[in-house]
Amino acid sequence: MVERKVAVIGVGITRFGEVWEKGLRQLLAEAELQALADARINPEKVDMIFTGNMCGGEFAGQEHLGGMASSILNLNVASTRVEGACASGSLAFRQGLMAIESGRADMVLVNGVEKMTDVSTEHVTTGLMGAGDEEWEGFQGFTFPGLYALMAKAYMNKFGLSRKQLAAVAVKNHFHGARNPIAQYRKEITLDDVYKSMMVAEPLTLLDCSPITDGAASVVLCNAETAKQYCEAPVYVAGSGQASDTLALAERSELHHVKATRLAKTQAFAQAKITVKDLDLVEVHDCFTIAEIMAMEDLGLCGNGKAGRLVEQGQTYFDGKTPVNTSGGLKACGHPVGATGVKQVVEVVQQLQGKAGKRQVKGAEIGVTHNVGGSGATVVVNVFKRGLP
Amino acid sequence: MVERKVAVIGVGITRFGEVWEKGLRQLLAEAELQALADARINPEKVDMIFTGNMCGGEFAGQEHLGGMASSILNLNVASTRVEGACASGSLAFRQGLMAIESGRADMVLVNGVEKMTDVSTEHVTTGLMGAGDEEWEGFQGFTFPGLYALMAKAYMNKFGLSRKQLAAVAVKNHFHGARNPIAQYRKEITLDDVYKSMMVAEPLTLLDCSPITDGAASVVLCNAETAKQYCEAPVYVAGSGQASDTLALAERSELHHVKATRLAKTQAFAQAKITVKDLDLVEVHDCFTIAEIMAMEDLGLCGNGKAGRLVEQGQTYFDGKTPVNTSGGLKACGHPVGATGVKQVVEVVQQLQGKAGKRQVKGAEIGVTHNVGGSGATVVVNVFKRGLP
Amino acid sequence: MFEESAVIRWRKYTDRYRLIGNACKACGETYYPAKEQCPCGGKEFAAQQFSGKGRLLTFTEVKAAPEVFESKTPYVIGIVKLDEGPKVGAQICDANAGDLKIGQRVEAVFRKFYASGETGVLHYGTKFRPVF
Amino acid sequence: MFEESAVIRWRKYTDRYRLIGNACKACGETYYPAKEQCPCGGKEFAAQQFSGKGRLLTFTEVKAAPEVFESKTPYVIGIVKLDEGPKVGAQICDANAGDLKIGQRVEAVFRKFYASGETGVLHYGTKFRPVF
Ligand SMILES: [Zn+2]
Ligand SMILES: [Zn+2]
Repeated sequence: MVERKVAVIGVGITRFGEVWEKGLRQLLAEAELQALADARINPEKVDMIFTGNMCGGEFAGQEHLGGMASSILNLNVASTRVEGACASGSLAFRQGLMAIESGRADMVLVNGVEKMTDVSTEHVTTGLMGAGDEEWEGFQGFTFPGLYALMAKAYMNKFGLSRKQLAAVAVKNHFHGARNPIAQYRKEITLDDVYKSMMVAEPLTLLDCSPITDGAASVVLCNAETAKQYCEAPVYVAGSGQASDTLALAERSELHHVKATRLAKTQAFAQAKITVKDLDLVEVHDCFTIAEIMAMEDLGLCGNGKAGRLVEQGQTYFDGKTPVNTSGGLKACGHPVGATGVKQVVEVVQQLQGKAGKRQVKGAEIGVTHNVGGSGATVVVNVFKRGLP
Repeated sequence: MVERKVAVIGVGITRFGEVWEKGLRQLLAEAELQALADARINPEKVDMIFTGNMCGGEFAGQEHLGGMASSILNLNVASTRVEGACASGSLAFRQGLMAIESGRADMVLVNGVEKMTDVSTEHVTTGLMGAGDEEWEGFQGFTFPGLYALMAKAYMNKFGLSRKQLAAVAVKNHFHGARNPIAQYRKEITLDDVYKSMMVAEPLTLLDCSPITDGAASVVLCNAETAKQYCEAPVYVAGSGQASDTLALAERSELHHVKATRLAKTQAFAQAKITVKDLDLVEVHDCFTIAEIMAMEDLGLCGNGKAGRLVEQGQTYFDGKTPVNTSGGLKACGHPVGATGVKQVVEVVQQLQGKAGKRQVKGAEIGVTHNVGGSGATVVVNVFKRGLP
Repeated sequence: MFEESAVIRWRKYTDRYRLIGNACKACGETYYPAKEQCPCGGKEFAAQQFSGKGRLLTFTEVKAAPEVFESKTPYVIGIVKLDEGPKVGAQICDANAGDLKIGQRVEAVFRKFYASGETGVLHYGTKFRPVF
Repeated sequence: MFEESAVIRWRKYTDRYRLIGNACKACGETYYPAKEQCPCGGKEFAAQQFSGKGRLLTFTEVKAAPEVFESKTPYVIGIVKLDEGPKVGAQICDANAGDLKIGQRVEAVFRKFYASGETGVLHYGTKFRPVF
């Protein structure tokens, strides 16, 4: 049983996109300093730092980001890099949470960062395959669009899913991205744009896929007892769950759903004492459009095979019944892999604080983040509440 | 303040060396299954897994080891990879500790693993430079032997240190390695062997350097309240500390000592309520002979500039006044970078349980591990006790 | 994709080229790739040769590939359920994506994968082809 | 060593090739490389040009190097304390290790580092040479 409660008291985020003028360190510094400024604390208040990053070694020759994250702030505190592919940011968040719950820290800085545009697209594809099973997927020439296309085909074979329903996910997320000042793509698109974009791995076209992105995000976590000293509207961590599965998609029991999402969700919702009906918004891991469809069902937002219709009906827009990915998601906001999980927290916190501008979900009280590593080998689900849980 | 206590109830370790017949997964599986067997528990008892690894991506195309570590055991529990260069194993250990202290887990499996001999020596040198500052060290052609040679020269300039004193560290560690069945080098060497071995970076010769090694180690951590149910002689975690510093050596305040060691030690010793006089043995991070000299002083085993004499007098042998690196250290036992921190815990636990065979420190009650990432940007110090702390 | 060295290929030879996995001595369940610990609790295994016959569960055509496979695009990948039970991911060869159907029969064949950039060494492995 | 792309070199041009760091507007402390946050709490900085003159704090000769520097071995590396305050790591050129002494004066020079394996592009940067 966890006894200590944790709150988010500050957030920071860089512009997402091709940020040519900044390297890994500069992105990280920008997000860190913004988050501390938002929390109105000096660096010296920070007891520990956790940083999520996947490919620093592969894309920048830089592992060991712990030392980088602390020295930007002239600190000598415990500073640790955590990796779980595209779920790295959420894993860093979980470690921050446990550090406070353990009693070892009262104030923790959590970062996510990825610098992807310094290397070629093929180099990125190669590096990201480190998230799958090298021996049984990478060696076979599998790619991540390929893996999600395999899941999409299995899903379609089982439940049916129209091209329009899949494309509607992308259209909705670009609509949200157009209303998020830090998003990589701030331009609405049409169903036709998705249909006509280049085929990547059937049925997924380029506009079904999240892009290659530079970016960083940070949040300041605080022992909930003292949160009000720093922040008028702290957002509380009501529940957190994490689960895993085999690296290789082929070894899993089902190909058309992500079991680890179901397990992580169950943990997080139980801790938060909520059901899916209590949710006002969710940020889900839409690395590909099909991933958002599966996530909606695995989180219980609708029954199996029903997500496509919900999206098609427009219910997942920010002003719909079940807002999904108001940030624009990985699809339109961009997907700097190590930063994505922390960006999801930033979005939910801003929504619960009423600071989400043109994409604000009215009166949002409870929000959820859902972050997936690889094709489903790691999943983290967190529940956030405006009031003390 | 930390309230829950943690104990080690099982350990597992592979042979260290050139383990051609096993890949990353097979090494990890061997250590994991051994540790569970030693703790006499089934995999289903494990609530969470943490795995330390530095270069899975660089040396095996495999990041995201969380999913690998759990699926070996057919588990879907939270499973996370942690990285902090050569301190990765100790960082995984720290996360395991905090997971139990937080109340989120009662039983945690901690792994460290590195597979290094599948790639060329130059490739290893390149990959390991990810532990330093890419921009200000890697790009300049710095290497890790080079960085430690710079520290050695700075140390010698300040305090004086004879070639014999430095070489005596290697001779002593090989003496211990010859008595450790899993060590990479189980052969004693002479001072002359060190003097005559190839110069790598003056004053460090090949026998001043730790080798390239494959290996994995695992430990099972348990809520101390229930430890006795599983293990007759649990070893308790009495204290733990972690500190960081700049990635680049040049940016630190001192070149001849490691500040982060001093900070991490202070935290760990304070939590354990011990002083240096209470220690029966220490496993320190001797990636190079000079590192052991600096570690002894930074941990307070002797005054500044005095470690060389202590070593030369033979006081750091397993039967001396201040046993250091009874496992053979990184030098002779080998240094699979992500596994080293966990191996240190395995050695201390075996010593405190009286299972260290021909290198047993008589009546050992309190032992310390000291693990360094890079040239000192991350340091973890842990204190272990035979009785409940 | 990560380029494998000679020692890696040597180590993986049996599993990868000869379709040998293992079977739990306690419960009889078969695994490919081989497992170290069976969910039933069993830790003892016997080597298990797979026939290479199976059914295609899902497939797609990859148009944008990692560095070493770039010259081979497009190519088809899929997941095959072997008749003995395990599922395995592999390239599907000797067919266009348009000719394939989910559920159809396939069989394993030994094929060239790619030539290593630096050394020109050829990498081989198992692919599956349709049985019409 | 990790091989840098053109965009990385472009981004690092000012710091690396022209010895420009920064100085805290609040306390005046100078930094190389540039800092984003001063220990004094200051967050505003002005660009600071360093003279490139300094003293050698420590040095060694590297005999075994990462891939891209392999053909250059042996070479000397060291840490230099710039006259303006900051310490910086760099190669020491135009001298053998045997001729160098800790504490001696050095100055910055602009030099070729290595040619990139794939593209042949030349990488440049700052080294230091002894002033006797
Ligand atoms: Zn079985
Ligand atoms: Zn200042």
